Formats: sequence, structure tokens, C-alpha cells
Amino acid sequence: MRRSRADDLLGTYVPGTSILHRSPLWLKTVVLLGACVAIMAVRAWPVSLAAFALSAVVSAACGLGLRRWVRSLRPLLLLVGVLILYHLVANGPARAADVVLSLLAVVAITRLLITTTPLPRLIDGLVTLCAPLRRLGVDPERVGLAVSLMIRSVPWLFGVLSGLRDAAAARTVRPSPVQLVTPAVIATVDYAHRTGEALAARGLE
Amino acid sequence: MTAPARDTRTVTSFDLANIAVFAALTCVLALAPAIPVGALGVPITLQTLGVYLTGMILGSRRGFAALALYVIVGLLGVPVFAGFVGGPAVLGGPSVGYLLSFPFAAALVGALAHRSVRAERVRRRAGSTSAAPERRGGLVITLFGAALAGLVLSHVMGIVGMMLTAGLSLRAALLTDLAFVPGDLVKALVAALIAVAVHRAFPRMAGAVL
Amino acid sequence: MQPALRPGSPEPLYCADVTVTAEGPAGPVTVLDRVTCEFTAPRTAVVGLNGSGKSTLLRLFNGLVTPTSGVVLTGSVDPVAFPREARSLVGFVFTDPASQILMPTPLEDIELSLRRRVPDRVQRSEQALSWLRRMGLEHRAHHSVFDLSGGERQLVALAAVLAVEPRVLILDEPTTLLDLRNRLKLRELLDGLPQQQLVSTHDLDLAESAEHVVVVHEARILDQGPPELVLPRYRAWCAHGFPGETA
Amino acid sequence: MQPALRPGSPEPLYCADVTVTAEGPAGPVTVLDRVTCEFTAPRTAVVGLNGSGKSTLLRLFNGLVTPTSGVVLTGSVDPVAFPREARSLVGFVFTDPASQILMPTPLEDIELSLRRRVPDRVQRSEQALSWLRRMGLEHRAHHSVFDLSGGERQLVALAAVLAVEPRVLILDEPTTLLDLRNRLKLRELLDGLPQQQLVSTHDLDLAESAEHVVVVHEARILDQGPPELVLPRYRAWCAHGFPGETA
Ligand SMILES: Nc1ncnc2c1ncn2[C@@H]1O[C@H](COP(=O)(O)OP(=O)(O)OP(=O)(O)O)[C@@H](O)[C@H]1O
Ligand SMILES: Nc1ncnc2c1ncn2[C@@H]1O[C@H](COP(=O)(O)OP(=O)(O)OP(=O)(O)O)[C@@H](O)[C@H]1O
Ligand SMILES: O=C(O)CCCC[C@@H]1SC[C@@H]2NC(=O)N[C@@H]21
Ligand SMILES: [Mg+2]
Ligand SMILES: [Mg+2]
Repeated sequence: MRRSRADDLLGTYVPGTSILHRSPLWLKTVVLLGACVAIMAVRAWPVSLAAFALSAVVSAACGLGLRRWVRSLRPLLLLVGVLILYHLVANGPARAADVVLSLLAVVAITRLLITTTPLPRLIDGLVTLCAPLRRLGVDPERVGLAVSLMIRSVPWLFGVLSGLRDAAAARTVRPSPVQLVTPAVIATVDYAHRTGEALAARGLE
Repeated sequence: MTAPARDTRTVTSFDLANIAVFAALTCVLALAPAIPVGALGVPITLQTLGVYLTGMILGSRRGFAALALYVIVGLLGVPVFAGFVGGPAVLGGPSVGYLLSFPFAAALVGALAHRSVRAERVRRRAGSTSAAPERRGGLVITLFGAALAGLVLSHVMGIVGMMLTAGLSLRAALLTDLAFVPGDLVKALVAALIAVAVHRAFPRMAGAVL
Repeated sequence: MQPALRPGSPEPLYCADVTVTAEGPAGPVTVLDRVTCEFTAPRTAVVGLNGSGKSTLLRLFNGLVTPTSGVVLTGSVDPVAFPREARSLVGFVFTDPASQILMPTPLEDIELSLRRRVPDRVQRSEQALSWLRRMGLEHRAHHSVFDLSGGERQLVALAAVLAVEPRVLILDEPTTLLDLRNRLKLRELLDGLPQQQLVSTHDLDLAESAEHVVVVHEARILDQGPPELVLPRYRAWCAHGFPGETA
Repeated sequence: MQPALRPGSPEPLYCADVTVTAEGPAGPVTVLDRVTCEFTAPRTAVVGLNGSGKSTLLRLFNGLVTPTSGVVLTGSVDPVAFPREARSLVGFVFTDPASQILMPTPLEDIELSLRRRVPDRVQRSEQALSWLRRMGLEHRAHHSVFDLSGGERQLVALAAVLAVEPRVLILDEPTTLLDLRNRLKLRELLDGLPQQQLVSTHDLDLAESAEHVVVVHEARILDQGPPELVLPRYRAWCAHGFPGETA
């Protein structure tokens, strides 16, 4: 039941009124994802560098702030280090720069999409996108519902894990990791059961 | 009894909730610190623990759906892949083979695991004298075997993925992949131990008792 | 805009000779044992020990539990054959609101309830907001449900159920997780609702407010009647042993 | 064989000018605000609204929560610097027993608690059984904990904590899931224990049985004293608004 900072990763939407916030979802998606595909296809480091720098500019211009832009890339630090080392040795600096810069640019650009679109809109977009699946017998509305359920379950799961850690600490016992994780998974299945019942009770069969 | 009756054609609300919650479980496991290893920086993660657990507990159909949901949400840009990454960029990255293998591995593990859970139960019904045969280790071993099948599938797809996206030779890709094997074996065993306890607590997860 | 509530003529909740058995670790367990009852009072409270079968009894009426034998009627609907119809007649509030709220924010959750009846997105949003206003939770509309307090969460769950405008409200221990103030607030809110209510609870103050009280004990109905007669007996049984027990 | 309990001289639970802040969705939140208090009564009850800070206050004393500033003392141990020592002095019972019971059966769970002090396996098993006997749960020793009712589970969780023979017992809402009979049974059990107790609760009957009651409100201690003085005031605040509120 408790929030930690890790839960926020799914609610990354930042309210605002910039052009990115206001433009229709389909347009935004086509432009941003098109840029990603282009970067991956061209594979030249100056292009990647330009795109990367542009993502910073757009981020600042849309009121998202440079600090948030940097923070979204920090988890990649370790990976970037490994990639630079390997490609410097194996393939030379140009290739290293291209690999790293295109990775960073693409991550930064996709992040622009989810920080400027509220989650419900994003899910509506996914539902529209899934319309062709109707022919395969998949109901797009159900896909949207599943995504919402998944996102609302993540903070709950973090809470369960930290609760069990506390319980073990409070008893000053050291159960093996398996002993500790088993109750968490069982609680998870129980939670899924209750969620299923709530869905049924609310007529969302 | 409390679970709404299962219909094999459609996704019931009970199935939907399980799919969503296990996709979320895989997210949470993926967000535990990942350790990049090898030349390409594909990390050691707990995602495969999520894949094996989901398969063993939900079975093939729901297991596939749960992991497909996870991969789709990640591809859409929500940062749920290893190291808080998200977006279609991973399709061109070295871990693409592993990621795309997840739904299929879960389905494979699920098919094998649920079959052995049901067989175990039939054996018990048929007059086994032991009070709780599921505790005696037999099921742990068969579930571990099911996870091994999933392990092989995801590693094969992972190797192919590294060869295609990073241009590695088969040899180099195999060597890179080898670094993940010990960890994944441990995760498979852990998943089997946990899944046995779960099936003990929720006997209906593997479908009607025959 | 104030959402309209249909004032309800009573919808009798009825079951005849209902037995429910479940698969236990050592063979089948009888959870309800040949129960016959009819609830028509504006508020009926179900009390009983842990594991006596209260939640199972409540779940019969919206088809979440299927009886092994016997007949159940929700209004004039058979919830076994027509669970969808029964569920649209009955709103069910669970003990733990965390597993009942299905969407990441309160507003989205109430919108989910309205989806079928209000196709227009803007209208739907407005109606959902007006429900939150009724609960005094307008300022929380866009917060994550995990940032709400226990009481606020229970109110959101109730609003989401009321938004479908059910004829009957079934609540399974709705006050267990709440502090005294939230308990009083929820009671006040329930008192103001036109719907017929069936409430299971360990909170005997809440049971006191019902017109009819039912005691479930070991899978059967042990006693029923007006609260001023039944509750003192129940208190005595809890303290000194139930009939037929060697306390 | 009856497990021996050390009769406790009081271990004062003390905190001075303690502030706890946590990372909220919109910047830091103050969960406890410059709280100073000392608990020495045989039983102290902590009451307050949902989210007022009760659980956080309780968790200070076994180092599960670290104060942002201020000093905490558990007996003569600083739980921030020596969490292990503090935790072996204090037994902590969580609200939700499901998250506290770590092993699949009650017997195994109590054996887990005894592991450090009783190396011999046969003896350990015997002692665990005798704890279950004290709780009246001997017949449940080998059942799966998932088959126990809420009340039985809460009693197992308590037994597992008592088995470590702590000097102080901290209980976070121990009666929430219980029916009236189990509530009375738990109270009787607590009354018979020699340990000093600190209990947070929404169950005002349980609070009534304490020697000292503390009201936590909006991260501060609003009131404290003997139950017959404090509880009527708390009830009035819940019904008509807390001081400084426009009810
Ligand atoms: N699907 C099931 N499988 C096995 N046992 C079950 C099942 N459903 C209910 N039971 C058992 O039936 C009994 C009655 O359960 P129920 O949930 O109706 O009790 P309750 O009166 O609501 O208890 P509480 O006050 O603790 O909520 C319990 O002992 C429970 O363990
Ligand atoms: N780690 C944390 N991160 C963010 N918020 C927290 C954290 N810990 C506590 N809080 C917040 O601090 C407040 C007090 O929490 P606490 O659990 O102490 O309340 P409580 O009085 O025990 O409530 P209840 O009666 O519902 O159990 C709550 O609003 C809670 O959301
Ligand atoms: O980018 C991702 O999220 C995917 C990482 C894939 C890691 C693979 S999964 C199989 C193998 N075992 C591990 O521990 N890591 C790799
Ligand atoms: Mg119940
Ligand atoms: Mg609390």
C-alpha cells in the first residue's frame, strides 16, 4: 500500500499545455516513432547526436525540464558504459558513438511520448490500434482494461514485497529467499483472484 | 467455487485479472537491479523468473497472454524492460530475441507444467497413501523440467536475436548466452519450488481436478 | 448535475434449501448447509464468527458463488442462470477496496462503471466527477488510488458501485479497515441511500442500525430477527459459547 | 511443558522530537511531526484516524522506520544504530497476518522463530506445539495457513512472535479481521501476558482496556492520558470534527 519512487515510473505523465501536449495522439506517435525508426535505419552518429540533442531541446521547450530528461536516461548509464568499452575495442569510436547515441536518442524520444500523454489517452490509443485484432477474436476494449489493471497492480506488488521484508526483519529471522518470496507470490495470486471477482461483480465479464 | 466457471473459448474476468497481475509481476521483477554482462550489455535480470512462474501458475494460454501484454506495454514506451527502458528501440537491440521469446517460453512452460500438476492430482486421487504427495518433491522436479524447456526456447531465440542485431557469430553468441545459464537454472528451480506451494494453496489454478 | 437514483421497491433476496460445498484439503467442506431465507428489510445485517459462511451467503446473490444444490433468487432473477442480469441488479462492495478499485485513479474507476451506459466520453467524465463530488472526494479525482487513505478508498469503491445505479447493495464487512470517523461517515452515507442493503459485519454498531439481523453459525442460520432481540443473544454466545458447545 | 516467560520490568519506549518524512507523489510528506513521548504503562493504546501516523509511530521502536530527525530509545537500545538488538527486545505483530506468517504451516512458522534459541530439532518441535496449545490451536498445527480463518491466522502470528520471548510487545491493529469471539479471546490472551504492550487500534473496546491512551492526529500527538478521559474526547472529535477543523 505504500509508494516508493519506483512506482512512479508508470505514472510518468507531466501535465502541461505545450504543442506536444496538445497535438493529437496519432500525429505525435507517427512523428516520434518515425524519428526512432529513421535513427535506427540511418545508423550514422552525427544524425543520432542531432536527434539526441533535439530531444533535449524539445523536452525543455515543452516545459518538461532538462532535469527530468537527464533523470530518464540515468538508468542507462551502466549499459552505456559497457557498450562504449566493447565497441571502442572491437569496432572503433565511430561505431561506439553511433550505438550509444542512437540508443540514448531513441529512449529519450519515446519518453517524450509518454510524458506528454495521460495514461488513459495512451490506453485509448492502444484500443484503437488493436481494432484489427477483433477479427482474431480479441476484444480491443479488454486489451485496454488489461493494461490498466496491470498498471494499477505494480504499486501493490512493490508494497507486498516491502511488507514481507519488514515482517522478516521484525522477527529477526532470516528465511531463505525462496521462503520469503513464496508468500509474496501466493498473496499475488490471491490479489488476482479478488480482482477477478471485483471485475465479475461489476459486470465487466 | 469462488472462481467464475471457466469457459475455454473466451477470456473470463478471472483470466483477465490473472493475466494483468502476472504481467505486472514480471514488470516488478524486471525492475530489480539488472547486471549487464558480456560484450553486448544484455543484463542478467529476474524477468525469466517471472516467465517461468507465470507459465507454471497460469498455464499456457493465460501465460502467453500475460507475457505478450508485458512485451506490448514495453514496446509502447512504458519503461518496463530491464534498466527502466521502454519503446520500440529494443526491437533493434541485442536483447530482442530474449524479449520476443518470453510469451512463447511462458506458453511452453505452462503447457508442460499444468499437465504435470493435473497428472499429480489424478495420481493422488487414485489412492496414493501419502498425505501430501505434492510436498514430496516429485512435482518440483517435473516443474523444473518444464522450466528447462522454456529456458532452452528463450536462449535459442536470444542467440538468434544477438546474431541478427549485433552481427555476432554463432560461436560468440553462444558464449555470450552461456553467462546467463547458471542464473537461469537457479531461477527455474526457485520458480518450481514457489509454484508447488502456489498450486497447493490454489488447487483450481491448473483447471478442474480430473 | 446530480445523478438520479431510482427509488427502489424492495427486491427480495431469497434462497431455499441452499447447500454450498467447496474443495478442502481433506475432502469437500460444507460452507453453507441447507440454508433457507428471505431478506426484504431496507437493511439486513449478517453477523457470525470468522469462517461461518457470511461472505459465501452474500456472494450467492450476484452469482459469484454457485450453490451445489438449492434455489437462489435475486429479485426475480436466478443468478445461477443469469449472472449478468443479477449483477446489474446488485452492487457488491468488497471488504478490501484495494482489490476492488480496478483503475489507477478514482475518476477512471468510476468512468469504467459508466462506460456501458454513457458512451460519450466528455459526459462520462462529468458524471464520474459528480459522483466523486457526492462523496466529497472531488479533489482526489486524479490521485493514484494508492495515495488515498483507507476511508477514501472505500468511498471510491462505493461510488463506483453506485454509479451503475443498482437496485440492491450488498456490502461485505465494509467498515473493517476504517477508523471511527470514516465508519460514521460511511454509515451516514448508507443511511441516505434509497437502495435495499444487505451487509455482513463484525461491527455490531453497524448491525444495530439494521432492521433485520441474521446470525450465521457453522454454515447455517442460527437466529434472525430485530437487532434488539438478536444482538444481545449473539454477544452472549460469543462470550459464553454457542448452543451445543462445551464452552 | 509450559514455555517460561520472563516477567518484565518496564522497558520504557521513548522518543524525543522525532520527525519522519517520506517521499510522496508531490514532494516529501511529514508522517510524524516533532513527536515527543514516553510509554511505560503495562498497556498503551494508540488511536487515531486512518493515515494519522499510528503504524509509523509503532515501527519506530523496532527500527522498521528511521526517523528523519530526533532520538528514539527502546528500553536502553537505540533502534536506529542497533536494529537487531531492538528487534530482539520487541516483538512486533502486523495487522495483516498473511504478510507475517512466512511458512506454510503454523507449526513450521513457530519453529522458524525458535530456530536460533533451540538448536535441537525435537525440542524445538515440542516447544512450538506447546505454544500452539496455549493458543488453542493444537489441532491446526499441520494445516496449511491458507485454510485457517482470519482469526486463527492472527493467533498464529501472535504465537510466532511470543515464541521469541520478547520483553515488549507491539501490536498494530491486532483485532481488525476478528469476529467478536476471537476479539474477546485475543483480549483475554493479552491480559494474561506479562509483557509490556503497545497497541494501535480502531477497536475502542480494546483501547478501553489500556492503562494509557494516546491520540495521534495529523502526524502529532493530540492528546494522551487514562482511557476514561481520552476516549470520550476522541469519540466526540470523530463525530463533530477535530480541534481546528471546520466540521
Ligand atoms: N473456495 C473455497 N475452498 C475451500 N474452502 C472455502 C472456500 N470458500 C470458503 N471456504 C471456507 O468456508 C468457510 C466460510 O467462508 P466465508 O468466507 O463465507 O466465511 P466468513 O463468514 O465470511 O468469514 P470472515 O468473517 O472471516 O470473513 C471458511 O472456513 C472458508 O475457509
Ligand atoms: N514510506 C512512505 N511513503 C509515503 N508515504 C508514507 C510512507 N509511510 C507512511 N506514509 C504516509 O503517512 C501517513 C501515515 O501512515 P501510517 O501507516 O502511519 O498511518 P496509520 O495511522 O497507521 O493509518 P491506518 O489507521 O490506516 O493504518 C499515511 O498517509 C501514509 O500514506
Ligand atoms: O531488455 C530486456 O528487458 C531483456 C533482457 C533479456 C535478458 C535475458 S532473458 C534470458 C537471459 N537470462 C538473463 O538473466 N538475462 C538474459
Ligand atoms: Mg467474510
Ligand atoms: Mg496503520
